[in-house]
Amino acid sequence: GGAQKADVIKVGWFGALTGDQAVWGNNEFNTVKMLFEEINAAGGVTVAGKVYTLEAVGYDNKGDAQEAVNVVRRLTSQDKVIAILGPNASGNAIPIAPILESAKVPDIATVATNPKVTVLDGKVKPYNFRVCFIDPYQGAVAAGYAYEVLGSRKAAVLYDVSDDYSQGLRQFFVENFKKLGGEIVADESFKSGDVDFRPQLSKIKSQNPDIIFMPYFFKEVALSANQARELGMTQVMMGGDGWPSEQLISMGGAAVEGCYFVNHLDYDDPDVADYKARYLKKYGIETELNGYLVHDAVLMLVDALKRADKPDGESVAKALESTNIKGITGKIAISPETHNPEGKDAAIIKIIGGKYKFQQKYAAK
Amino acid sequence: MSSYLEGIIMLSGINLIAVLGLSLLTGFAGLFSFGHAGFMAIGAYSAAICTTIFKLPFFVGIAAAAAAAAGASWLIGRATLRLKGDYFCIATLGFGEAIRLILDNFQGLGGARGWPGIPPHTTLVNILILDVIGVVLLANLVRSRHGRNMIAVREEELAAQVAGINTFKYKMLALVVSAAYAGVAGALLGHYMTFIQPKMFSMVKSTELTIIVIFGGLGSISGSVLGAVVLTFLPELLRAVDKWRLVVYGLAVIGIMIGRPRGLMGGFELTPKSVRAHFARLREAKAARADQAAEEKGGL
Amino acid sequence: MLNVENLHVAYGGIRALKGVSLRVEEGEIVTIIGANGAGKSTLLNAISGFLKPAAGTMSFKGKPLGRRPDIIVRDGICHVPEGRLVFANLSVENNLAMGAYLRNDKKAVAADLERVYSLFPRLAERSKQSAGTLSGGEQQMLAMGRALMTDGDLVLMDEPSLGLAPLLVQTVFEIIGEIHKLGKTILLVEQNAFRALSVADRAYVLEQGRIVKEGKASDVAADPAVRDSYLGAESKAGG
Amino acid sequence: MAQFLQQMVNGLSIGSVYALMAVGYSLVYSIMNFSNFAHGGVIMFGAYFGFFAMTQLKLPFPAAFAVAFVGTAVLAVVIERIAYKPLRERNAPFLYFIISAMGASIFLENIIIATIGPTFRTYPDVFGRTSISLGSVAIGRLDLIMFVISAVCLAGLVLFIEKTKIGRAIQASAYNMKAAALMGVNTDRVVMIVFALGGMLAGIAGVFFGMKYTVYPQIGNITTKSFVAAVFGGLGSLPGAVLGSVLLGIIETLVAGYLSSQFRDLIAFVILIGVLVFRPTGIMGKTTEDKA
Amino acid sequence: MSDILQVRGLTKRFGGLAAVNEVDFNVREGGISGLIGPNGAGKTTIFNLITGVYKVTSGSVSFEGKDITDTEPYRIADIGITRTFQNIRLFKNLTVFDNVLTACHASASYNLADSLLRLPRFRREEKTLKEKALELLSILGLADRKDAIANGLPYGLQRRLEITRALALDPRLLLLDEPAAGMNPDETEQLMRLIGDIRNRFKLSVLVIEHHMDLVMGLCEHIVVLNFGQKLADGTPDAIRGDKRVVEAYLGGGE
Ligand SMILES: Nc1ncnc2c1ncn2[C@@H]1O[C@H](COP(=O)(O)OP(=O)(O)OP(=O)(O)O)[C@@H](O)[C@H]1O
Ligand SMILES: Nc1ncnc2c1ncn2[C@@H]1O[C@H](COP(=O)(O)OP(=O)(O)OP(=O)(O)O)[C@@H](O)[C@H]1O
Ligand SMILES: [Mg+2]
Ligand SMILES: [Mg+2]
Repeated sequence: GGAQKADVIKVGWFGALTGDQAVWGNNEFNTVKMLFEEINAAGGVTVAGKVYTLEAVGYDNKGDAQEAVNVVRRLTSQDKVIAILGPNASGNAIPIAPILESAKVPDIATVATNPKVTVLDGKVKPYNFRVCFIDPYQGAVAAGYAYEVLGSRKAAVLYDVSDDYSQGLRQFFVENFKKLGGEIVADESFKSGDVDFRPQLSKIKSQNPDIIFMPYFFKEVALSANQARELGMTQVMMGGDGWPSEQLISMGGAAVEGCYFVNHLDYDDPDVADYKARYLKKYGIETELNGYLVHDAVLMLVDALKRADKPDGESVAKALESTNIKGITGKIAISPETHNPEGKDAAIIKIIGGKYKFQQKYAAK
Repeated sequence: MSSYLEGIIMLSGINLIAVLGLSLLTGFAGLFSFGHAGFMAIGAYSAAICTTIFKLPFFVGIAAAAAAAAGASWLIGRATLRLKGDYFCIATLGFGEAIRLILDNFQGLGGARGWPGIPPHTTLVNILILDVIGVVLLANLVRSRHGRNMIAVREEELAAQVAGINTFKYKMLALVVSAAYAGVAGALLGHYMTFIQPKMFSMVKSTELTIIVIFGGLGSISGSVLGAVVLTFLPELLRAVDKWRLVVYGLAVIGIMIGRPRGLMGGFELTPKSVRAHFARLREAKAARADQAAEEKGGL
Repeated sequence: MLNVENLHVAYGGIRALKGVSLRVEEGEIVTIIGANGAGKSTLLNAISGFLKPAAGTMSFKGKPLGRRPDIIVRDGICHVPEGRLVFANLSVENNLAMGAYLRNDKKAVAADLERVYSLFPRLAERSKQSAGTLSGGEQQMLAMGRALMTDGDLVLMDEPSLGLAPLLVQTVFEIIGEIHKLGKTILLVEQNAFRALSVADRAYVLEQGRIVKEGKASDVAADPAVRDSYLGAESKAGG
Repeated sequence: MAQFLQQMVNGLSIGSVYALMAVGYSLVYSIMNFSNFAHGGVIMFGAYFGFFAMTQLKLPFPAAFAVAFVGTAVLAVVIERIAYKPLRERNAPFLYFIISAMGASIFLENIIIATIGPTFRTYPDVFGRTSISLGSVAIGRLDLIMFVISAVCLAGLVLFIEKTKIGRAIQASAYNMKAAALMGVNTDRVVMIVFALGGMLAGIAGVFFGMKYTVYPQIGNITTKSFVAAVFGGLGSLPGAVLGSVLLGIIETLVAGYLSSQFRDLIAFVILIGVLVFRPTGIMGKTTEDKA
Repeated sequence: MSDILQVRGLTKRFGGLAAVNEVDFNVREGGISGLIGPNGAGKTTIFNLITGVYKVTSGSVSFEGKDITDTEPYRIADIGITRTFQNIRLFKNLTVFDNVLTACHASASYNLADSLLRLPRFRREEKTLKEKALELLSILGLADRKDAIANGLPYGLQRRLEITRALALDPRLLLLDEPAAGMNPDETEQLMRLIGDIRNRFKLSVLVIEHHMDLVMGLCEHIVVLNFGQKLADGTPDAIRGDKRVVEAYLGGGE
């Protein structure tokens, strides 16, 4: 064979492969590996006229911030990656900024929704990007949909006080719901790792809200929904992008029937369905939400590579600033001021008959 | 030096300071704490307040961290030091979780979402300087009457009391000093990460510190040093095995406990004098064995 | 009945027994005397399986001695340890019941319990008290009583008179006599050498891990060297 | 009032989960005198054993239940042999046991993640999710069953320990292994029995936990709470472990329901310290003066 | 001669049991007194009450005229009373030297800063402490064992070490709980001489619990006899030996 061996571009990934966030980490890394294989099989990526194949270097950080710093130091100085995908937790994405900056390697966070991941004290961090929308936006969408579309006036909130994501969403939901004229009748919390929510739910029940906002991940959602139903509560429940998972349906069953959540994408979209099927075929398990987002992060990266002057971190970061593509999670147009995908519509999903049914795109005002 | 290697060395240096403190408490005074990450959290947040909000120099932040952690430990010690063994252990565990819960709820300092933008004051140099100071002070302490009194409390509390040692006072001293060390470590960690979040100071962190102390060898400062370095590097070396990493780590912990009766350096202190004495002992033991073998043969 | 040949035991580098040989015949009372740290307790602990000998052989009733303490007890050797080791968390009653752990005939056990209580009325008074709060002497009585309950053939006693009031020391030696009359063989370690030699048939003198003398108890008691270093004022006053 | 009654029911239900975990933990503590942090890992395995027995082997619930607790009994004994026995044989201080136990617990959790993955799994429905309503108070059916099972386990265990010969040997060995061996007790076997019993209780706890909530590798973490409960009730005392668990469950519930769910654990902790200050050995722990 | 220790109406109950019941006695300054009685009579309990290890149910203890009832154990040592234990309680894993050195702590006054920074005062006083520990060890004949681990010492030497440790605190009253237990008559005799020497050399008062009558009768100037928690008799050795009740309850007819 005379096929010339293409040069390799190393791309880092990190997230939790162990610890309680492991479900999401494994899903992301699997997706990255699958997409890279597909890209390489299709001939690789052309950067500045030269063809390269992609290689993923991934490490586990247990979801731990300190390990995130170690891993990023390793990826940048040891493995010499030109870009990093992940992590999914804001608390892991924030402390790596100074290292990215000194190594001049961009990072595209997946589900890190805290505004401070990319912007701090009004200044954008030059090497931090993300593919998801941010908490204030998601909180505003949820509050707006609950108040205006579902007509709820009295809302109760149950959130995870020790989780940054949950606390952030709660804050922006509460602020926006009040601004719209609604009332928060109960504002209860639990702590990561808790499995029993009946004390809080009983209290919520006694306040008789129209809707319960549950901004946390599907395991707790399923458990708390089941317990609420056991307590005889019939309220509509609503949540954020921590909800969608096949496991929510299998664990929550009837309890989550008729509930709503804010999502990044519409599952019935053909592109989404295609990726979903590929993943299931390759790994034998369903993908999670993180898979969709890291999928688009890969698209962002590949697009930036194609437009970059050189296959190095600095050029890729520059190209990323002018990203404007369509991913499976919607239109992704990165703003150079915030490094966030601006104007990304949120999708409202309702659970009907154990299926995720797209309701409408909803943009907060 | 690659930034990666430098990072790990810095982290082991930071861990070392916390471990030294815990080593005083557990290894020398015989008290077992599950809440040391709580003291680190207090240190990290106090130092960050000084440097980020009040724009004070770093060393002021470090001093404040030590003082705040020490103060908190004094309060908690007042309430719980009379408890024994596992009861004290539970109290410290509760304390660590309580600190975290307070910080989670305290939105002024970022709550659970964390506090970014802390100036990157921690450097390899200031870590190493503090490490050396930490080791020297601790070594001086344990080889003074104060340190000996702590050891006596660990060995036999009742006898210590009857020997005129105010056991409560010395347990308190050990707790306060060890909390101050943890506070300093917290301050360094915060200014190394430039970001602090209550999650970083979970019970897992506390148990990690305890594992290091015992892994290194109870009552041995050099053991703690070695333990901090080995156990900070070990997970990094295991990166290649991916998700099997913690499986191996768990096995390594069991392995050392059953394989090395007193931890890596248990009861042994690495000083020139001790090394010489150790070799002398080895020679003696060899001679004694030969002696015995000869006699057993003769007896048959 | 018991045969020990060339036994060596060491604690790490410290050699406590350096080639001890001894034998105990059925029905005898044999005593071992020796200074503090001579290795007497070490010898008994090795016989009852708590210490692994570095070298040497031991046999009991013609068969090699078992490996584990519980097997050795089953074979019929019971041990009243130095320092009593009563079960502090159990009541006196349950301590005695533990003594009969291996026995199944309830009647005989009940009869033995009666006998223990009549030998030590104090134990009967305190049968419900937890053993940890007994006075030192009471604990010693309990340890003896508990050993009687095991119904072994050979009783190893490690300083049974330790810490007992004079009156009780007397009682203890009477009890040793009674146990002996019940047909048990006794290997007795005592500091109170004078007393021990007066009840024993034969004696060994242990010095720094070696047997330096053995013989009939009365001969050993008469040995001037032994009188000098082990029998002290009592013998001088008595002799 | 209705809410109060409901909260008491909630508290009892949470308490009985803690209790089921705490009893096994406390049993091992009472004989080995160290906190067996691997207990949580064994509970987690119990949940998986039961789950796979039902879903993969398609066993009916009672058989799956048996598979789970026999499996965990064996697992607990194996852990003892590997991680503790060598320490026991050289009389290592209790700290070594604790660290070895932590190692084992890290191992158990991560071996699951590395082999069968971190996904959450849901038990097939056995007892039904509906609850029994008494007025406006809802009582979970599973809760009732769990409550009964915990009570039966505890009563059985107490009888076993107090009334049988082996039970007495267990107590004796708990105090002093050497002295117990002098009575002809095979202490190795006693330890094995204790770990097997502790493992069985862990298996039972695991299956119920899995049915009530869900099955995932971090189940073990929740045992921290039962550890707290056991200490609160008085370490080494089985009734204490149960009482402590139920009280902790109720306190947590009432704090969350009436004071502040944000500070639930903080307030529960303050109450706990308050109790320990007045009763330094927990509620049912023995408060004897150290005999000097 | 005045009394260094006065015990008045001392009572200790454990549940229903009065382990010590309304006991009165004095210990003479500079003398060696004995406390004897059958097993379980309450002797050790009295030591525990004097040294603050147990809380008194009722009654009082005064030392050199000052009331010290229910003082914390560590304060008792400061005040000038130290003791040994019936079940030896050494710092088992430390060397003989460190056992004694630890107990010398009260003879130094350097503070925490001095020790952390090794200031001159630390060096000076630490040197004196070490000299003091060595001196004590050689007086008590343990100097050649100073680097041995306490736990591995033979029983007799462990007892001796406990006494040395108690002496390191410069007590004015030394309480010994069965110091001769487990010693053979010869060793007991040596111990007797040692106790006498210590009393003379350190000018202290001694209260000793013993069951070895040779020791008690040969050494003590004054003896208190307890029985069932109550004082049975009190007097010189000869008086005690002749007391019918004591013979009956404790000494036994044969002696
Ligand atoms: N656990 C141990 N570790 C180290 N050395 C020990 C240990 N136990 C005993 N020894 C040493 O072994 C030797 C023999 O001790 P052993 O207890 O057998 O003596 P003994 O004759 O019973 O004395 P005693 O009259 O004091 O009971 C002593 O020198 C003692 O110091
Ligand atoms: N902590 C305690 N709890 C309950 N009872 C106790 C406690 N301490 C001692 N006793 C009881 O008090 C009585 C006196 O005990 P003490 O130890 O003072 O006896 P003693 O005179 O020293 O006897 P010995 O000569 O045997 O050591 C005994 O009956 C003992 O059982
Ligand atoms: Mg002995
Ligand atoms: Mg006594």
